[in-house]
Amino acid sequence: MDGIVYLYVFVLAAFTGYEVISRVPVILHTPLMSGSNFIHGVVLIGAMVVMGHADPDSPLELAIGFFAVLLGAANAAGGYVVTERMLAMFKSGKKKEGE
Amino acid sequence: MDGIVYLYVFVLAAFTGYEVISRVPVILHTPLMSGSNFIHGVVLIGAMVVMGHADPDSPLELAIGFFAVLLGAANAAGGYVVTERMLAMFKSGKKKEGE
Amino acid sequence: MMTAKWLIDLAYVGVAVVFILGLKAMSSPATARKGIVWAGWAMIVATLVTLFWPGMHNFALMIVAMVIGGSAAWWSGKQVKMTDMPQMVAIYNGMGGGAAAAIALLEFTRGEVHGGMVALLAVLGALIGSVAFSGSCVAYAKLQGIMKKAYRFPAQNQLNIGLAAVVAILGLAIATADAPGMGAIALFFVLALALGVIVTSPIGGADMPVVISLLNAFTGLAVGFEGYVLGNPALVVAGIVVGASGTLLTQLMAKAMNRPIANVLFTPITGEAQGGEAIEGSMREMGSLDAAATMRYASRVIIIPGYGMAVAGAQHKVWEMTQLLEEAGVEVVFAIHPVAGRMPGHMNVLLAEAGVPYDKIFDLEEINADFAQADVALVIGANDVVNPSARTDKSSPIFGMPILNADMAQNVIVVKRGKGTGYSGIENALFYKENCRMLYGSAQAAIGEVITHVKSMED
Amino acid sequence: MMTAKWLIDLAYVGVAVVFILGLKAMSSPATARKGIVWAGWAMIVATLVTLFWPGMHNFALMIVAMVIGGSAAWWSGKQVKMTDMPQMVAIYNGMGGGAAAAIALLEFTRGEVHGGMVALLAVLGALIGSVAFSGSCVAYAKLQGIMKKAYRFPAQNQLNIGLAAVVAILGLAIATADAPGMGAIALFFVLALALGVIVTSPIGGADMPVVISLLNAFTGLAVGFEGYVLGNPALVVAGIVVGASGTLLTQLMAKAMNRPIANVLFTPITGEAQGGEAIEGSMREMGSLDAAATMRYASRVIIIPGYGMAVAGAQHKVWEMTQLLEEAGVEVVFAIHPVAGRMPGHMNVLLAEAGVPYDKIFDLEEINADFAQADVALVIGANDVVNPSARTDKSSPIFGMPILNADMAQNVIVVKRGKGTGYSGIENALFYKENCRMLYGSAQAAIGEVITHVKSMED
Ligand SMILES: NC(=O)c1ccc[n+]([C@@H]2O[C@H](COP(=O)([O-])OP(=O)(O)OC[C@H]3O[C@@H](n4cnc5c(N)ncnc54)[C@H](OP(=O)(O)O)[C@@H]3O)[C@@H](O)[C@H]2O)c1
Ligand SMILES: NC(=O)c1ccc[n+]([C@@H]2O[C@H](COP(=O)([O-])OP(=O)(O)OC[C@H]3O[C@@H](n4cnc5c(N)ncnc54)[C@H](OP(=O)(O)O)[C@@H]3O)[C@@H](O)[C@H]2O)c1
Repeated sequence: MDGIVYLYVFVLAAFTGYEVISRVPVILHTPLMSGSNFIHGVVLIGAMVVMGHADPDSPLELAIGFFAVLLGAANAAGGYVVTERMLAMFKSGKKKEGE
Repeated sequence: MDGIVYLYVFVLAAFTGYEVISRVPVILHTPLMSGSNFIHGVVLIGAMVVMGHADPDSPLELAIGFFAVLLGAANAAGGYVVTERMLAMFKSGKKKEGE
Repeated sequence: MMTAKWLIDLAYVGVAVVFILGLKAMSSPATARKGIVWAGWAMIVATLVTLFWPGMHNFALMIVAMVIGGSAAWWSGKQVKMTDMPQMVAIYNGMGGGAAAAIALLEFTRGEVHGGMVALLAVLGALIGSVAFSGSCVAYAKLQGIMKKAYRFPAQNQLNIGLAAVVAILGLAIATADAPGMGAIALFFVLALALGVIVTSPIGGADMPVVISLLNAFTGLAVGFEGYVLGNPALVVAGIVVGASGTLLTQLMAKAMNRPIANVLFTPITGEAQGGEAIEGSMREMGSLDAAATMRYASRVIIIPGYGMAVAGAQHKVWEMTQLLEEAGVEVVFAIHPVAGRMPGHMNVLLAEAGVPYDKIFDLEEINADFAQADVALVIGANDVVNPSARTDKSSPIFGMPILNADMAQNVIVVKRGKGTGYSGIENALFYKENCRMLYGSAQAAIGEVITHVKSMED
Repeated sequence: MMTAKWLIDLAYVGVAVVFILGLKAMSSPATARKGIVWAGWAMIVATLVTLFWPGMHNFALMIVAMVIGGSAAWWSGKQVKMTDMPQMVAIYNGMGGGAAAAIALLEFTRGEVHGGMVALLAVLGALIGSVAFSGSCVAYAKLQGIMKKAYRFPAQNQLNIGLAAVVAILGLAIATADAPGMGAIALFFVLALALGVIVTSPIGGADMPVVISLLNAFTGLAVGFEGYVLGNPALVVAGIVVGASGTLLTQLMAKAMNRPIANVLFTPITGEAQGGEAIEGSMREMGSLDAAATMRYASRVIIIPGYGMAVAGAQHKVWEMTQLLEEAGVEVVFAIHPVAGRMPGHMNVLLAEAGVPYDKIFDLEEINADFAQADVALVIGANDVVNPSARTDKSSPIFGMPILNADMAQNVIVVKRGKGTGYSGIENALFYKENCRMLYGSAQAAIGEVITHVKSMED
């Protein structure tokens, strides 16, 4: 039963992603690409959970977990920084003209 | 755990409903109202399941189940007919002009 | 048998997807009909696979119920006149709410729900579904003219809130009880039904479309909650999608009418005029011959239909006149205000029924700039939606509502029966303007005369 | 401790909602920045509450990993030049894919997944994540200039398909095995990584943005699948939303480039010219003084930036020139082709960086009708996007791609270094037209000269 509910989550999430993105203008496609890149950086929390349950006495498990958390954190932090930098550059001319 | 997954289904479904409807032009609001009315006619399948599990020896349970199925079927059938009738009337002038 | 259940679950996923795609297809008149047809097939599939749900019995009775309910609704849906659509939608919607409530009642009767989230949502769904059921019946009765008066208790709002509180507390008790007694359950349902009745009774017929839309959203929520109780995510998805979209639709309608939802529910319009500045000057009449000539020799006419055209059922005559004028070389288009008539998209449905192609129909934003270039603005049974007071008179109840700029046309011709006010009950400054002439008569008759005269002018 | 878990789950729901709203806010430049900031806060909340997940240890090492990974990425993200954005996005994306793959690897190592849907999705996520990881590294290396050549094996496509089949079969074996051996698991990951490398290696740098977008969608899917394995619906929602939106974005890009995704992956552009009719006539040169005068005394100039402006980093100079011309009373606007440059929205980002307000920037549909009224169309380092062969020459590889109608302007001035072709490697008929003049030079230098001359003309 649980599996089926997850299937609904999959389907609805896919639909939501599709709907949200189909409204984004071309001008924002690059920031959008890096923004959605940032969103999947939430893999970090998954990495934290598996690392948190790794056997503290197994160097192999710890190493893989460490690697996962490191990569996840890099995905999240890097995705955020570049997206924010790009979007900060988009300004409307309205204010400028008022100067 | 199951409850939480259902919460995601709730949230995503609400989001989907909102997104889908926010694109419908005013001209179609009445058919949309009756169309979404039709969609919740799927309550019929819920009614069928509860009636199917009602105790065949309990007239009360059977009566309530009967009532639920009857109403659900009416919702679905009626919603469909009026929506389809309304939408069938919307025609583009393009074809007409070609005549 | 377990395999069958999995297949059914999968089929339901497909059904839910098709429902969403069907609703999505309704975002354009070109695809809308396809959308409802898909959704219809999905509903049939859902019904058929449900027959294979493991461990079911009572099939004979079930099928009898389906046939009776389905065919009665089908037949009445085929018969109903376009102008009676709102009450028909109301009654079907009420049935959905009733079904959701009945599901909850049966589950409680069988003692299948107790404690936790499941019981809470079962009760909530039952409450909302019952209110939607009885409220929709009242809405139907009002619009159908069965229930003519708006019944108001003294201290109506306090009564509503009090009853709602009682029902809520009783519901909470049932949801948390280990084995709720049948007496409490029965009382709960009766009070919930009563709540639906007393909340909707004082609301005037004109506010009803908003209420129907709200009750539609309610039924969606009730279905969604019962879907959770039954562990059926397809019901959850369909119900919540409708709940969300219905809520949005209700808001859009209320906004377009310039009337917050809270006002619709708690301070119904009573019928007395409500302020607005007095207007000086007089209305000028015009005969149907003059009206016909003015339009026949114009180059651009914009028609603004309103509620009066709907009650008169004059849309076919209007389209006949339009075609005559077009044959004579006049450019004729329709301007539709978002809240013209008594339900959203009301005018569009009626004009579509008469056969007016939808690319001749423009909405407020598209056409408002064009009135200045029009020779004639022909207002047929519309009033509030062309009232210029909305632009200037702060004391007017419709102040701030965007209106169609009929007054900017060269000539304005207004077809109505007399000096009756519109839905908001206020005077209309447009009718007193220099460039405005009144063509008195019921829309059907008045336009009929115009048609005769236009025909006689053909050379 | 069970209570804590419920609170964490609820917080995750909120995080997922904020992520979606954040993406939604990106549909307009006015709200986009707010959107990413919200999403950033949601990410912080998600990270913090996860520290309270019941039964976790290894915190010290975990925080070290977070600090190293996070701060390195933060620092490099702050440093990177705007023109190097695509490879930076690629590498961050690869890391997400790597994290998803590592999660799967750890779960397999600990023997926590076996059989059924969970194992299948764990393997699928591992495969997709690994491909995204190694593929993104290749994309980074290419765009960064570390890996210069496009490596092609003989029978490349067969090799790709063969390796993919081997990995898939191995994966299926692991997913269905009761206790898969570590050897098989290790081999699976190595082959999956190799697959990512050999699929992306032959693809040219110019096709890379499409590949990056596709790999971004891949990572999303991988994260979503691992989310299911971990029983974490927030990961599922975020991952699948990105998977779907990334897929759509990839399609939009491929379509705008007139190059089906399959072609990008399986028949990479090799660099040789690919057909197209020969063009007769000659190009006419123009000096920077003439160019300056033509624009200074024009009343309407439309600037078309392209890839050449990006590599030259000339956007600041272009904006300086624009402001000078505007002070002199010339109306200057920018026309952006959807695939100008090498990534979607590339030109918009660069112009935004230089400070050009986005209401001076128009896209193809908005502006194409205006070229006929323009005195000057100034093409800066653009080529394919103004090639009129796309309209007429069926043999051209860009036939059918909508182009900017620069050729319809009174005068066309083209800034480029020489006779180099654009991305598609074909001749451009525009450069041979009667009304077209070439201003040779690197964009930065050429526009710099124009600025000097315009300044000297000021009176
Ligand atoms: N669309 C919606 O969703 C919705 C829902 C609820 C309420 N409303 C409200 O309804 C109003 C709609 O405005 P509207 O301009 O369409 O209509 P209106 O303001 O209600 O005016 C209708 C006019 O039609 C005339 N009329 C009535 N019967 C007629 C007949 N047989 N032949 C010719 N004329 C006739 C009436 O004048 P005589 O009596 O002199 O003939 C009346 O002035 C707005 O105030 C809106 O807020 C709309
Ligand atoms: N936007 C995307 O998402 C994307 C992704 C992948 C591929 N593409 C493809 O990329 C192409 C984009 O078209 P485009 O018109 O922007 O560019 P283009 O067709 O690639 O042409 C660029 C031109 O810039 C000139 N140039 C190079 N360096 C220069 C410099 N330093 N100063 C001045 N000029 C310079 C080159 O000529 P010289 O060598 O003579 O200077 C070349 O003709 C399309 O074919 C598109 O399909 C786009």
